[in-house]
Amino acid sequence: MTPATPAVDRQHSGRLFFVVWAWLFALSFLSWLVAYFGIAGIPRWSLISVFMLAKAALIVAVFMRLAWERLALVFAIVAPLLALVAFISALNFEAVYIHSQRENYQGVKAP
Amino acid sequence: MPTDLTVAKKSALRQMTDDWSADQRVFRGVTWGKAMMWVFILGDAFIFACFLLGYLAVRHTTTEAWPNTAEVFTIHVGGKPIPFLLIIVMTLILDSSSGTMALAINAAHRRERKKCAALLFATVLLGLTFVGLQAMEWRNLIAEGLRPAHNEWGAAQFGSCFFLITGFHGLHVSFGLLFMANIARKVARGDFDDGRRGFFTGRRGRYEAVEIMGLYWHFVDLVWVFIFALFYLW
Amino acid sequence: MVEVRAGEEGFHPDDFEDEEVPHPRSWWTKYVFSQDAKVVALQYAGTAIFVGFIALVMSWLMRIQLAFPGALSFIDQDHYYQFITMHGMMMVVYVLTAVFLGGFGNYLIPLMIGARDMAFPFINMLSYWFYLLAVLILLSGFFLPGGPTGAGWTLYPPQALLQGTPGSQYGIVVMFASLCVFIAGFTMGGLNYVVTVLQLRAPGMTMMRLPMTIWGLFIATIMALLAFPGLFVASLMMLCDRLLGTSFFMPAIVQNGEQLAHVGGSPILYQHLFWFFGHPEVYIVAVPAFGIVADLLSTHARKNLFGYRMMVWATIAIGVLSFVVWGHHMFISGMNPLFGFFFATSTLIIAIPTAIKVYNWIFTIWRGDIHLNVPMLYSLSFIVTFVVGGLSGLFLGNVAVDVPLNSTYFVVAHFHMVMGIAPLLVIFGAIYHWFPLISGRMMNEKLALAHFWITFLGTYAMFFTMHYLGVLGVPRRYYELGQTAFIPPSVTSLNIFITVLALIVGAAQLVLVYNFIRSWRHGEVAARNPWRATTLEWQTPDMPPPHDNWGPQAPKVYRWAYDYSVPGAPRDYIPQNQPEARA
Amino acid sequence: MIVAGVILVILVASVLFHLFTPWWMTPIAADWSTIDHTLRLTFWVTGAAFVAVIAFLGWCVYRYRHSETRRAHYEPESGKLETYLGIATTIGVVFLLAPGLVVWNSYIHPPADAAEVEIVGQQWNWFYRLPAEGGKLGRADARFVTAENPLGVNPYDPNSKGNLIVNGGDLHLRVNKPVKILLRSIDVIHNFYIPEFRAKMDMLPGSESFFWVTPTRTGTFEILCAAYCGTGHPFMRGTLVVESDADYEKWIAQQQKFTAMNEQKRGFAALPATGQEK
Repeated sequence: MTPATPAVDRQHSGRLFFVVWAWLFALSFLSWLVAYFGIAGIPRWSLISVFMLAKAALIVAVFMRLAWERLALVFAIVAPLLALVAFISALNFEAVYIHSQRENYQGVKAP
Repeated sequence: MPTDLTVAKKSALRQMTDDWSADQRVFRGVTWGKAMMWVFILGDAFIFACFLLGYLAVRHTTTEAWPNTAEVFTIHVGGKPIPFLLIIVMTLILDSSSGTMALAINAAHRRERKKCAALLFATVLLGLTFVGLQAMEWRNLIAEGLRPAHNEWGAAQFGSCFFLITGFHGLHVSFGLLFMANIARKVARGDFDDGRRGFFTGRRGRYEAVEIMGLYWHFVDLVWVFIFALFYLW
Repeated sequence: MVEVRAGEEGFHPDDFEDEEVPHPRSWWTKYVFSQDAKVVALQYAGTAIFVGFIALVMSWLMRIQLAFPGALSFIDQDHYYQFITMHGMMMVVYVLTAVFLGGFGNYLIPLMIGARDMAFPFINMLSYWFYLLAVLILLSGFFLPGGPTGAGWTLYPPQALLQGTPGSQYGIVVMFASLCVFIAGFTMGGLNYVVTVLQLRAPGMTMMRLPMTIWGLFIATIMALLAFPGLFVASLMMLCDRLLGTSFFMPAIVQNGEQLAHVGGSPILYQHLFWFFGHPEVYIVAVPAFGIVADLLSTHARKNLFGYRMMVWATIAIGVLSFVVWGHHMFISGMNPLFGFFFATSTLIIAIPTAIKVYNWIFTIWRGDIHLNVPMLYSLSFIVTFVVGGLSGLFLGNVAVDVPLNSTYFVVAHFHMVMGIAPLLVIFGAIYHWFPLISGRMMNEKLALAHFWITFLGTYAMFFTMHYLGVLGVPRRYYELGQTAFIPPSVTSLNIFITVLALIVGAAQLVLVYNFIRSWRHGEVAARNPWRATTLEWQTPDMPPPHDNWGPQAPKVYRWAYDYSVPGAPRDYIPQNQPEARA
Repeated sequence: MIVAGVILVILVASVLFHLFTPWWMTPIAADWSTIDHTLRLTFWVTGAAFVAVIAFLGWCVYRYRHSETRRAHYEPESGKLETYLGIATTIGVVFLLAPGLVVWNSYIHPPADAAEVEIVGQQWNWFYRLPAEGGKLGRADARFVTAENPLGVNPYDPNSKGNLIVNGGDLHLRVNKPVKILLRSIDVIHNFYIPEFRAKMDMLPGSESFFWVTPTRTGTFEILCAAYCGTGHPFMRGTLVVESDADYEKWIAQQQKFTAMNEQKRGFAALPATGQEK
């Protein structure tokens, strides 16, 4: 039988989670507003990316409690994601190239 | 052996190298189950990343116009078109389920059986609502003529990506709901207080299961953040 | 005693570190649905070796077709390409990955780090049953109408999905379905291996005291967990293209004068996803072999592993770098040509840590006391084949040199040498090395030597000479060379030479099987720790190890794994769990 | 003893086999001698490494074989030795890589005056398209392919007018004139491969790839497919004739023009309704 001796300092008041919850709502709503008002081009992408990353950071840091984990775990989780950076840039680079090849040499309409 | 007080004083980097060079465990204070779930999440994150990357690459490569998502995902309320109405509602619901889950974990830490079970059941309900709304969205779009292989609004890959990515995410949500309902039942029955053994694994039930389930559930919400931004709004 | 853990959140392992190993209650749970990693290991390895023999027979049939075109009338073009595809995919994924990680990983990880079992025995058991299911799905392709897929082991679209490719109706579907199940099953096992190495080590066992075998398995598992997603996603997208008519990878295509319904997809996206998995996969197979061979060399040369820290960091570097070199499989695929610079550079950089590993293996036996036991012979032969295969990799990794050699027999020779033969030789060496631990008996040495010499010399002669067919320019994946102006008739004699060797070497594997089965029952009873090794798996209370590995007293570790011939010590080895050098 | 001997035999046999092999590069017919040089350089460098490593291995096995009196030397690591070896390997790698990158740089940058020729693969045939005198190649797309327009040349592109289509014949190229070879496929992935040219590149459906080459000797060369393209892959052959300018002019005058092929105009109706172009 496990000893049920929860140390008091291992818990957080529920308040923090409500604050984060509110922030998630706000950020979702803000990114929706960007789409609602039809902001286009670079402002749209940058705003949406910022809201997206902020939301993701809040979930990972507070809800998934990574902020309270020791650095060894944080590092082990974040470092492999760097491989994705290589993959993202490579695929983007490639997609632009293939698209330009198609634009230059192919297509069913008159140029 | 350094006491934890001296550890706290060390620089974070020094602490990390100490952890990695310790014996027995690298992640001090992390249970096996939690470590496993984190590693699983890492792998699953790669899967979703590959999905989203594949989608972005296909969208970028095709010479056909990509449909205007604001028009495709519009719902008319009182004759007035509101883009992404269903999506934002779904997003808020999933966010809320994450919130109740976080509170449930907090309750589990305090061994508050009833509160924990209630919050878990609330999470299950919110999750079910999300899946229900997603089913509704699928039904609406299929009625409007969206198919995996073609659609009327532009590049055929739009429908393919939509069904594949939201479908795979929905599957994650659904599996999570099954497991979570089971854990909620166990919490409510008091399995984690009397250490009743699991049917398959033969191991003692523990409140830790709530936290591990929570990690998964938050991850599902996390993935939705990216799908929401990159697929719907991008 | 409950420590005060300032600033730490949530549950603490000390609160419930009373995990006991689940004990089997019946014959079924002891031998079939066993949660014991040692039994799971044997199930994994046995199944994989069975698959390996199927793949071996297919390679025979291909070689016979190449040397004596038309000699076996039932090998038509369809069958030939089906054999190619199944041989490649089976060997790479279902045999080598499964033997190393599922077989040796399950057996050795808990024992060598001083744990009682894997962290999650139930999930570990499921991993094997998923693997078996994947194998059965894969083999079902042989019995479906149209047979298994003949798309080449890389399964490139659009070829893989078009009619006219053998097995395009069902074979390709079961192939991708099987891969998805395999990946799901592997993930279950992989989570166990990673968490077990990270969190379940014995007291005193730091990461830097782990034997290289464990490092190899550990790094390979992490790589697999992060690389398989690429294949998983590619498989699902291909299944959609095949079953739902989507166009992820399918552009507008005309076949037999008919416009297919696809439009706008990108075949090269599949290649990126596939090789994002595929290149790390090479090292998933190679890195455990690197680790095992380091331990074998050190044990049988009675000398400490040379440059342990450098070996660990080289392994990590290889693991990291292998995620940024996948493009060297695609130099002439029509991808953005500027990638050539990046991927050639990253590929040749990875040669440096790899070369360091080779040097350290050799410096391990340098000034050693080399016992030419069978495992040592296999380790030496691994070095020879790996050096040849690794050096010929420098041709293919260097973008301009790759251009003439790509798609020729040079590639076939290279990858068979470096990730086929070299890891296989390590597997054989490891089987001879750990057989006494598993069975309590020794294998017959005469039979072992016969198996060794035939296998090593035969494969070396086959694949060394095959490189030169590639230099000549003979293209691979040709069902028959036919009348080709630049190919002299002497090529046919070389082909016959290679085929005859392949038949002999393949048949010689039966010697291993015979030796294994015979020795299991009738072999000479092995002494405790017959190789006088330092690592923990030999220090168990019984041999073979009992169900919970250690009996009542779990081991404590006092030193690294390579205290061989320590000056002043009475014996030429000091086990890791021995506190005093003079005991 | 025996083992060390066998390692020595393997070493010597491998080197001798390399020196006396009857299977070596075909006589080159293009100005990609730079590729051959890099290949040879790689053989020299890796060969030296091979000899050094295997010889040392064999010597170790011989010198330090087990005997009752021997006890291994205890030496966990030697930073100096490892550093030297690391540096030596790095130098070797740079020595290999640098020329490779230089050659690749020229490989992907065709000269401005290169003539263009498009090669189209279809299971299991080769088609060729050349611009008319002073003209350019028109766009093309698999969606235009009909019985009358097997290459899918875009009939709406003014540049398509006058494009020469070689359907079923041999390809002819001028000697000593650089040519940029554009590659396309209308079904699966193929690869345009002439061993004597050294150069090759995959042909992708739905995209366009390229390489360039200057044929340096006249004659007839066999074209092979080097990317698995189905069960007929080994039989996808074509013929390339490299000839003098005069012979080339004669050949080109006989080729059929795209407009002539499409007098019937039936092919144009086949434009599929696939939605809007961007």
